[in-house]
Amino acid sequence: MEKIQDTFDPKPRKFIVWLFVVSSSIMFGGFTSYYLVFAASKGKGHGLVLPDAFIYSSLVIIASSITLFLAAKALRKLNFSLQRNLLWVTVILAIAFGVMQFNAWGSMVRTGATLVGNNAAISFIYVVSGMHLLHIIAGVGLIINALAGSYKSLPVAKVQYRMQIASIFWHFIDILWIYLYVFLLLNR
Amino acid sequence: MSEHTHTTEEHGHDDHAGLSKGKIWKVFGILLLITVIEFIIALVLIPKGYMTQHIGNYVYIVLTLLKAFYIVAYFMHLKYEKLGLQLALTVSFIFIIYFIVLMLTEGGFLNIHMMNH
Amino acid sequence: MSTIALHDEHNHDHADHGHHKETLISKYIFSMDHKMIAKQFLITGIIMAVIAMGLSILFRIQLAWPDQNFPFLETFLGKWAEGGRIKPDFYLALVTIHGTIMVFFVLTAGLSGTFSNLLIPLQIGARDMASPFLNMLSYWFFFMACVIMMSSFFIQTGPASGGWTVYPPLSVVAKAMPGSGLGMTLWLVSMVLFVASSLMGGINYVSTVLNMRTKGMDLWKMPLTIWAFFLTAILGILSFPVLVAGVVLMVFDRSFGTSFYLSDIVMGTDILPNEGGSPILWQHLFWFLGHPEVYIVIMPALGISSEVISVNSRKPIFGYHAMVYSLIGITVLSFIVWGHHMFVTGMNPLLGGVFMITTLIIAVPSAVKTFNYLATLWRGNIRFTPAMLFAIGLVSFFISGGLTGIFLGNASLDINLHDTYFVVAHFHLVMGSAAIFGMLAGVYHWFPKMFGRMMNAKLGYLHFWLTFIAAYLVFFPLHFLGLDGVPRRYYAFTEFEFMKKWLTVNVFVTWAAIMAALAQVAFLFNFFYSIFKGKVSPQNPWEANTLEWTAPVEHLHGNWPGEIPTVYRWPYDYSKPGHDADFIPQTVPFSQTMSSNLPHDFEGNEEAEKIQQDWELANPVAENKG
Amino acid sequence: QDAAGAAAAPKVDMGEVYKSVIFYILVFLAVCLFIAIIGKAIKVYELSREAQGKPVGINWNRVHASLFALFLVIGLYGVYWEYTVHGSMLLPDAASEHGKKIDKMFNLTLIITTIVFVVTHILLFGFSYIYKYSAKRKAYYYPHNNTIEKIWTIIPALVLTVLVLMGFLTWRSIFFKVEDPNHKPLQIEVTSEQFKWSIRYPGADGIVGNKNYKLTTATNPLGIDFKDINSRDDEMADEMVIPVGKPVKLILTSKDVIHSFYMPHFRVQLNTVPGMRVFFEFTPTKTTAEMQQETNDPNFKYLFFCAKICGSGHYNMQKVVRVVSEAEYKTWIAEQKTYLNDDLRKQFNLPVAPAAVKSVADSAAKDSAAVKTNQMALNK
Ligand code: HEA
Ligand code: HEA
Ligand code: CUA
Ligand SMILES: [Cu+2]
Repeated sequence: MEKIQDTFDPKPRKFIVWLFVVSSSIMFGGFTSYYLVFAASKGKGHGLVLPDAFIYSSLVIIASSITLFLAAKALRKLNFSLQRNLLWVTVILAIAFGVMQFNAWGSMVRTGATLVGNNAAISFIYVVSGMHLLHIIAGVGLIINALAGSYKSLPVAKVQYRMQIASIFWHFIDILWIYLYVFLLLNR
Repeated sequence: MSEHTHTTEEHGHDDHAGLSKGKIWKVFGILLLITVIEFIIALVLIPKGYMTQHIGNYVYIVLTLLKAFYIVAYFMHLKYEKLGLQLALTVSFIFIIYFIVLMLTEGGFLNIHMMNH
Repeated sequence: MSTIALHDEHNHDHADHGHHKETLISKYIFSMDHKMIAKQFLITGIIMAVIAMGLSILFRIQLAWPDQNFPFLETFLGKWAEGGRIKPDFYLALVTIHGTIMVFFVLTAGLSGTFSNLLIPLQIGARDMASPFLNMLSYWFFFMACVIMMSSFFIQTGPASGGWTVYPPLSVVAKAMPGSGLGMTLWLVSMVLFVASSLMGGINYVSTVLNMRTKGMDLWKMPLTIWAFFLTAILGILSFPVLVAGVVLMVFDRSFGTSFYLSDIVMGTDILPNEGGSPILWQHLFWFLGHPEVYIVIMPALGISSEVISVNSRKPIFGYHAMVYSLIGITVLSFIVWGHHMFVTGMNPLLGGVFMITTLIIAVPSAVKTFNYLATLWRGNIRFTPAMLFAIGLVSFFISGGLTGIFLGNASLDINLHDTYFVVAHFHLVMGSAAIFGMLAGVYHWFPKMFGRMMNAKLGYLHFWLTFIAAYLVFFPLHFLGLDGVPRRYYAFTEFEFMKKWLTVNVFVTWAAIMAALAQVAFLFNFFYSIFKGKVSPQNPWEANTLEWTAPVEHLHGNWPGEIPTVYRWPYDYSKPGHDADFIPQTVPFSQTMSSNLPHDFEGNEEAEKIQQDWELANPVAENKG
Repeated sequence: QDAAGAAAAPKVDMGEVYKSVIFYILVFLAVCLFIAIIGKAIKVYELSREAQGKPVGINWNRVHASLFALFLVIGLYGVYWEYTVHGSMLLPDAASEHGKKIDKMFNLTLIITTIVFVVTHILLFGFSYIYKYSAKRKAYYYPHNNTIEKIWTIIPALVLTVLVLMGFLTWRSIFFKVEDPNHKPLQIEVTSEQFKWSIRYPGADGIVGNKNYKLTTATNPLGIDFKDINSRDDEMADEMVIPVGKPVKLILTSKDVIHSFYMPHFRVQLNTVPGMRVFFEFTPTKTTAEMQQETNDPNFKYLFFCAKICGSGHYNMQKVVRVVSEAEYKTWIAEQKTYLNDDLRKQFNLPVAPAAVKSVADSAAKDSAAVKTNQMALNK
């Protein structure tokens, strides 16, 4: 009975992340279907011109996806220092994204489109962007986890595994945000 | 255990078959053709009154679905994926359409029955 | 001591378990071993079941004797039963918490949590779950959810009392009833934790089933239990998040003053500012989860009973493929029928028609399952172990309750049946009885696997017969109340002349319920006594084929000492002609059972067929099998 | 589990309470003891059989098989008993046109399900009895039979198709009525609130006027908008009186939470939802007097009540419905007061003297408008 000790198999765990992505999408599916029925029942949606900050934050989050992609590429070439630097950039971009979301909320509040009001479609913008921001926080956690793995010089397989789950999740929330933004744009 | 169901295990090998250069161009041509037809409808048929806007909308939807099918099937490789995945994606796609139709009908109903001020 | 010996040499397939030292805490409390987590789920589930059952007895007492005082109620309910009579608000709280606990904590966490955790790794041949850590987290979230839910009994305004479906505005507007204050907040918090727990569990189960099966265990060799748990988990992953979406919006309505579900509300003369939302939207979001939820509740029970019936009839389950396809059919269909709870709630009647069609279609896969169970019993050699008794009970309840579902599924009949006791009777038969029986069958069947000891069979018999009879006595008559137009969630039937004739029935039902509850004492005693004092179990007490019985009785981290066994055949080769024993475990290769192999066993593998033919030519005796 | 308020219970004589509780516990313990003794006796019996080398004492498989057979017989009788005894205590036949269709549908479903119920249970318990364990027999290895499986997929599917089709037609005939402009239904608005109902009759113009919840005050509890001419002649009523044989269109709304307007004798139920107006149209076919004769109960009353959980008073939200002849209805409705009273007139800046009676042409125009809105509503 020989030790098969560390045949580290990341596949089932990566699959777990995918399943989480699925269930998360379903949750946002639930939100958007609420919105669809609500808007149809009113004959109109939120009726706002979305704040510009949302455009910038979308650009930022796309950029962060790109840096993360490059980081993964660097890791594949075993260039750890480049990977770390790119991950740090990603984290900074993520934080910038969060700041911009707050900014966007601020400018919405200034135009009078507040969270509490009798247009649930406007409240909805706050709720979905807020729930998305929670995902961003979780995503940053995963990136930091990948960073930590890289610094701790774990076995390469594990560093790569951490990197992979961070990537899966981060690209997902990137796409998710684009989806939400386009959805809100289209369903004015 | 009669119906021998190997669907889950086999078909792995033709995963990467197909999608030669020629095929790509062919699919691209089809997509282009559909787009051209759409443009013709939008720019010629409807303004000239050969087709009403109403029917036009339906034709659009059908053509777009067709396009989506080609894109998903060939460019996104679904045509070469396992049967299970194909089924799952098709079923979810049908479901999503079904749900959207349901939601819009329900929204329309609420629109009439809610007291709007 | 053999445990220790085995422990040292067993190998880890998974990482993150470098350290071995097991302290008391890491073994019994923050355990990451799926078997221990299963036990934790089971025992928590049983405790919650007992609590919820107690609640049901309390409100049954109120229903049976609405104008009688029971001073002892005041003794331990205090201000909620002043003068020994339960107050209307508290009655509703009891019903709400009873429903919530039973559906979510007992039959979702308790049933799926226990048996998915125990059986998925053991029956597919894996060392543990895909992520043992997530698995542990799943239990502790569930535990916290239970604690928070129970804590609402100790607050001033009492627990949530808007029904387990918590329809707004009742549950959102704090002024609408006392339970909609803090109690409802706790309910929502508990629910969020619970959903998180279910999702972590479900994701883990799906990933494990898809990725960690042992050699030879292809999908069509999995026992039906695994199929059921797998599809249940998928159902959960796809529907629970929608509830989260709904709950988040509800939290915003309650705590921040948004108007997602509220519009045009006047409490007395107090005009609320909310405008534009619709309570119907909550109902859609809730039932989009809520309906799949009822199948989340029944499918594991159906899986368990398939296994138990097959083992104890000493016969392969009839129509294995049909059983799987019908489970898949139920899974898929269950997403498109949620509106049958909303036929008369102000939903578009057009959709009512659509939902009626989809709802009644579900009866077809259910019919296939039912008839396949019957066909499995036919010409079997039935051993009535306690588990088998409960499985047969399940089939009976599932038929009875399912058939009443056919009435409700018919939108035009539902007009008069909606929210009456007919609905109560329906779902207690199919959920409160069938699913609970499935769970009990599972406990009796896999107790030896969980605790290494046997439960006392005779107490099991007593438990079964009392519960079986009492459950029918409780729930069958309730249909007739519903047909007479008696609504559910009524505190007392005394205000209506026409309901008074049902009071005697109510008394009868309550006595039957008390009998059912007391019968559970036999179970509880048996369960806890046997954990410590039961007869030590042999390795394969039921002579079953599935993989878990090839693992040693002693629990070890990693399940099997040495290599995980390879699987060669489906799990249902019972009483195969030509074989001397009446069962052939999945781990026995066909080469060892030449005398009993059938052509289709080889699934078109020509080489194997050839070998078999040669063997049969050489051993002509084997021909007279059949 | 609720020790919370236990302290606040001084009045009752606790001694008595404890005594009775202890008594019941003792009874229960005695029963347990009895069961334990029986259990031991069985065990001793079995052990002694074993010691004598005879086959094991009790053949439990046979016991359970017989019990199942017994359960089948007694159970089927019990079902029969329930159908006849409790079945005779149910609602009388439907008192509305669409209700008769529902009853027909119900009976069809009942027949089909009863047949399925009886047959499957005979098979289930019958097989359990016949095929109980025997050491001499081996079970029949029979893993599948595609033909049989197809048959029992297709037959239920066919039966259900019948049920679906008939149910669908019934449903459609209830909720998608084609309105006959010459036979306009009587509009009645019902508003629910915790825990009572308010009924509003349309008055002479046949239209119930607008409402706006923002207008709700103590004097105008329904928030009726009296700026709307149609509201001014709306009448209030303590009970719902409707003429037999004439279609009634209920307009259901709610002030606070969801309630359900449930009128079982007419097979009518629809939730009342705040912020929404929903409609249910039905035609009563039996007057209260006829029903009193039919049920042999001189006190018989039609009721409507609340079927959706709505708070502590949910169990007592009822109102009487009286179905009367056309003539009786006319005299009754003439006696009802309007919602608009002098206080409200002042509030809405209306002249305190009764408003001039509208011209005939005016009301006719209103009527056709009403028909139009109805149709729109029914179209979807
Ligand atoms: C385990 C849980 C469970 C299961 C399995 C089911 C199964 C079914 N349920 Fe039930 N249901 C609930 C739990 C469950 N239900 C709960 C909890 C509620 C109430 C929630 C609340 O409001 O609080 C509810 C409420 C409910 C309603 C809403 C009632 C109302 O509020 O007005 C409806 C309406 O359509 C319905 C229908 C059905 C149907 C058609 C099935 C079918 O799946 C049944 C299929 C099975 C069979 C039909 C029997 C076997 C088949 C045969 C023997 C074949 C031959 C049969 C024929 C040819 C007819 N259920
Ligand atoms: C699984 C679900 C379940 C179960 C088991 C039960 C069990 C019981 N239920 Fe309950 N009930 C619900 C789910 C359930 N109920 C729901 C969802 C509602 C709706 C709530 C709402 O309206 O919001 C409801 C409502 C409800 C009502 C309607 C109240 C009303 O509308 O006013 C009534 C009335 O009699 C009732 C009675 C009972 C009784 C007497 C029992 C039992 O006491 C019957 C006797 C006991 C048993 C048959 C065995 C129990 C088994 C164990 C304790 C062992 C557990 C074993 C393991 C964990 C291995 N229940
Ligand atoms: Cu009003 Cu229940
Ligand atoms: Cu349902």
